Amino acid sequence: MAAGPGFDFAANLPALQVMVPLIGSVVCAVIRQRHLCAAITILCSAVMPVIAFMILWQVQASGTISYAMGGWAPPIGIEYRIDTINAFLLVLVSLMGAVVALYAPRSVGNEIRPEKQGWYYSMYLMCLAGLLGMAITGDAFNVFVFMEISSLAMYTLIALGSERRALVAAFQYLIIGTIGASFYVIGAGLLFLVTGSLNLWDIAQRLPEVENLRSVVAGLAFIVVGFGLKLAMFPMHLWLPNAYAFAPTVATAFIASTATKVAIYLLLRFAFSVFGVDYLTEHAPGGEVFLVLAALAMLVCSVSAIFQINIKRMLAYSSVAQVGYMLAGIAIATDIGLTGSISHMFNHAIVKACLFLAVGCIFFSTGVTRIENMAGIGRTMPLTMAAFVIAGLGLIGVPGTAGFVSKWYLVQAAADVGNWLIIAVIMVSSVLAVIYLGRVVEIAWFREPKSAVVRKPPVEMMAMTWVLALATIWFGVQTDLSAGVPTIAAAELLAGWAE
Amino acid sequence: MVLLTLLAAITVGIIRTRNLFAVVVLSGAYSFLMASVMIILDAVDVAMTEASVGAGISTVLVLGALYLTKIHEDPPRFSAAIPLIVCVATGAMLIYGTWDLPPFGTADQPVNIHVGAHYIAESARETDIPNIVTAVLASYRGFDTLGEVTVVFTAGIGVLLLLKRWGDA
Amino acid sequence: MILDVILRVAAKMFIPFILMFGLYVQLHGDFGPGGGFQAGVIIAAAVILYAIVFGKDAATRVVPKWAVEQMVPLGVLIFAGVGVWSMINGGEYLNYNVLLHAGEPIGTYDAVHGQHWGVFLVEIGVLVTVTGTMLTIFYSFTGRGRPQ
Amino acid sequence: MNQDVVTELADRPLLEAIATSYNYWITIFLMVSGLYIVVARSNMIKSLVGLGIFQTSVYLLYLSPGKILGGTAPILTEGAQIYSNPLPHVLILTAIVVGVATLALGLALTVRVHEAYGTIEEDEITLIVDREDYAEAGEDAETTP
Repeated sequence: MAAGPGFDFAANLPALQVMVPLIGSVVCAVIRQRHLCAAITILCSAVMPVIAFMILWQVQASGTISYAMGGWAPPIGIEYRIDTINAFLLVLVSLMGAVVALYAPRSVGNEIRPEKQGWYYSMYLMCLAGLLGMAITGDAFNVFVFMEISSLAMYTLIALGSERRALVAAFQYLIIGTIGASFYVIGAGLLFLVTGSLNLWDIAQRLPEVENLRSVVAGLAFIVVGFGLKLAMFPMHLWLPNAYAFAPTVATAFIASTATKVAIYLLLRFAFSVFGVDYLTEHAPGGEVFLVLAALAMLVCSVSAIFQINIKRMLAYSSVAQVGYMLAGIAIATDIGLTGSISHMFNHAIVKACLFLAVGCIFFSTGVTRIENMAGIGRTMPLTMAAFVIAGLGLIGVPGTAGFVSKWYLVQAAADVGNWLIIAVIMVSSVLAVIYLGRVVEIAWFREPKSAVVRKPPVEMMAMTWVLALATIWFGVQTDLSAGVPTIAAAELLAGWAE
Repeated sequence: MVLLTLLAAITVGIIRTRNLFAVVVLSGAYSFLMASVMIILDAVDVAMTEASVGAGISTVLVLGALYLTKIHEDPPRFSAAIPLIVCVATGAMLIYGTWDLPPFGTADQPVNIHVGAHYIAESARETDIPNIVTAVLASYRGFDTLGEVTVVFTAGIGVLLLLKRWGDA
Repeated sequence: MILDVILRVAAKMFIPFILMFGLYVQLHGDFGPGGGFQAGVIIAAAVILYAIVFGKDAATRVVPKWAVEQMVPLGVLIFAGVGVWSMINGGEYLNYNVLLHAGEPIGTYDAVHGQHWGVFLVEIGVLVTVTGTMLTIFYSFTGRGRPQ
Repeated sequence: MNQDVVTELADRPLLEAIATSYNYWITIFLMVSGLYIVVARSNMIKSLVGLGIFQTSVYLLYLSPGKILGGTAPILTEGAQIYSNPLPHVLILTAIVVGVATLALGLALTVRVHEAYGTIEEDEITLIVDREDYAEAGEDAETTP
């Protein structure tokens, strides 16, 4: 971009995408007045999807965007590099951020002390900024910095849950998260030592020269383990259920729908764009291991979900199982498999956020989080439970809902490579989902009401839950965004960056 | 080399000591040694930061936390087999990964000839700041530094949210 | 108490020098080792020393809590503001080259001075946030009180 | 780096490898010890100290290859010709700051956990939590906030 006078809005979109929530967060911390902070949060979060869609549109119209931070051309400076997949991720994260922010004010008012709310919103926006920063950047070290921004904000958000166990959950997440980040730094460091560059694109160009070095393999291993910890890859998922279960509703819904997705995106970015398919098949024979872990996640965590007494914990275990689906698609590593994974990231985000928001509505009205205490809720709060059921159907993958589309891609991909076992696992895991969700439905509808509805959930909370429930159906029918864009993204990923 | 060996010795001490106060003192000494190593590695800015942060602020913070909690560590209740396996696996991977890295102190390894060399050669012309570290930190990679300040901000607000007292609680 | 007196006098002598050293590290960061972060830590250390020797109440009279709490976001705001300014001037985010208009010809920028000013302002932002945060954390920990 | 150098490095004898890359060996030792403290010890403060050691050893991994024998600190001065690589220094400065930020938040959490549970041993807390779960399963009513 030529340094001419005057503000160029279209060209600066990538910077705005991250800086608007970041500055919004800082302004919140200055103001601290809770209503104003809520207003700022809603405003900033609502602008985000607009910017994200404009970026996606720019990418589709004119290809990859490269934005040089500070005006230093990469690889000298830090580059924001956006192609289809991370534009898609930006859309996903910012949409979720907006929906949850609109839902937030009264839920936060219910769960957080009034004096703390201003800062709480500040942390929420900072978490959003951090995740967007991770998704948009094209610089290995910048990924780390923004990962830490989002993580520190997340630890704080989780620790503010009302039960004392939230503190322990946050501490354990802090330890695991920091180890994960350090592993990533080690991996990125090894790549830096052999290529001399931190720019991901530049590393991809230089890796073929040094691809026989063991350091490169080790670097890949450390990066995979680092992100594996962050995205709760089975068996590194133990921090996740507690973190989700004891965080305040708003934090859970937002983190569950975005944080693991961004980590999966980064895994994709490193595996396919930086290293490339050829490298993976030649030097890193780990695909089968991945597939086994993914299958185990689907089975073990779905079974664990059945035995949970806390509904948020149940949904959290189901999240780990769903991560298994996405990893399975990545491990298959065909066009359709990747499309399925990326699409499942989007669909699962919508579905899971809807479920958590519905649970939040129930908690707001009755104070209940344990499943057995939800008896009769379907009769006293029919609208909320209806949304819960629609999203539940999406999670199971019933035809006509969003979940079906992406699972269909995954099954197709597995059939293409002739891996019938994985198809069986996907089926069994879906049946298990029927069981754990069915249990909730059974208790909610077919038992006598037990807990009194203290107050009706506010309009905006219901509205946002229903927006997501309707989105579950919408994206089950209209798949231009949820499957069309991922198809392009998958093709770009498989093509890789190395020339 | 001697310093590095001392570092290793202190780490062993930290593992074996149960008195947390002693652990803090040892980790302060560890930071000072690390800062000395960094000076030998020509990283003066980093050494200065490590000395003030690692030996200074961190020690004060941990002591503050110890004052609020307790200073003795209980012996572990569970066996350390799994952690040990994890650590050995990590170590093995690291040895594997660093085996074919170039020897210490050479100028022509990739890390020193690509972007790093550009900063040394061009920063005087492009930014006119003699301390290259400052030039890279504040200008070339200024956005990282913004991120770093934001991390500090986030931690500050996080600590406030967790520890500040309002009225009763 | 004699020890206490010695401590107080010594602290009073040292603190101005520590503050001066902090400023030196801040302003001299272009030429020697140091910069906003190190200076921030050093200045915070001076206040912490004051708090330890003269008591926390005395320290909060000199540097009140609300002030340090506002410093935390203020520094980031300065830093981010520099970036926004360069964006308004038509450059990329944090492009210091376009911070300052050169007099002649119209529409060009004084890149070298822009770099100097950019780095200077940014380092001040770092200083403010780091000092504020370190003191905030210190006050938070000491203000918590031992549980009964 | 060309292929000859690569194979040459990979094939060198063990002793020579230890001598020329002593920096990496210590780095690895520190890293593994730090990690061990974090995962094996149940005391929360000790875990955080271990985390600090783990992170600092990562700094060495970045810094030591940037040193050039005969070079000086990367501050432009008259008469100096060879400078050590400044880029790792910048990265590690950032990493140190991130590390201390994490430490501060972790300690704040530790203090709160101590206030809530009266202990900072994770083993003990696990026991308390299990007991709570067990007691909760027997109860009927749930407290409303």
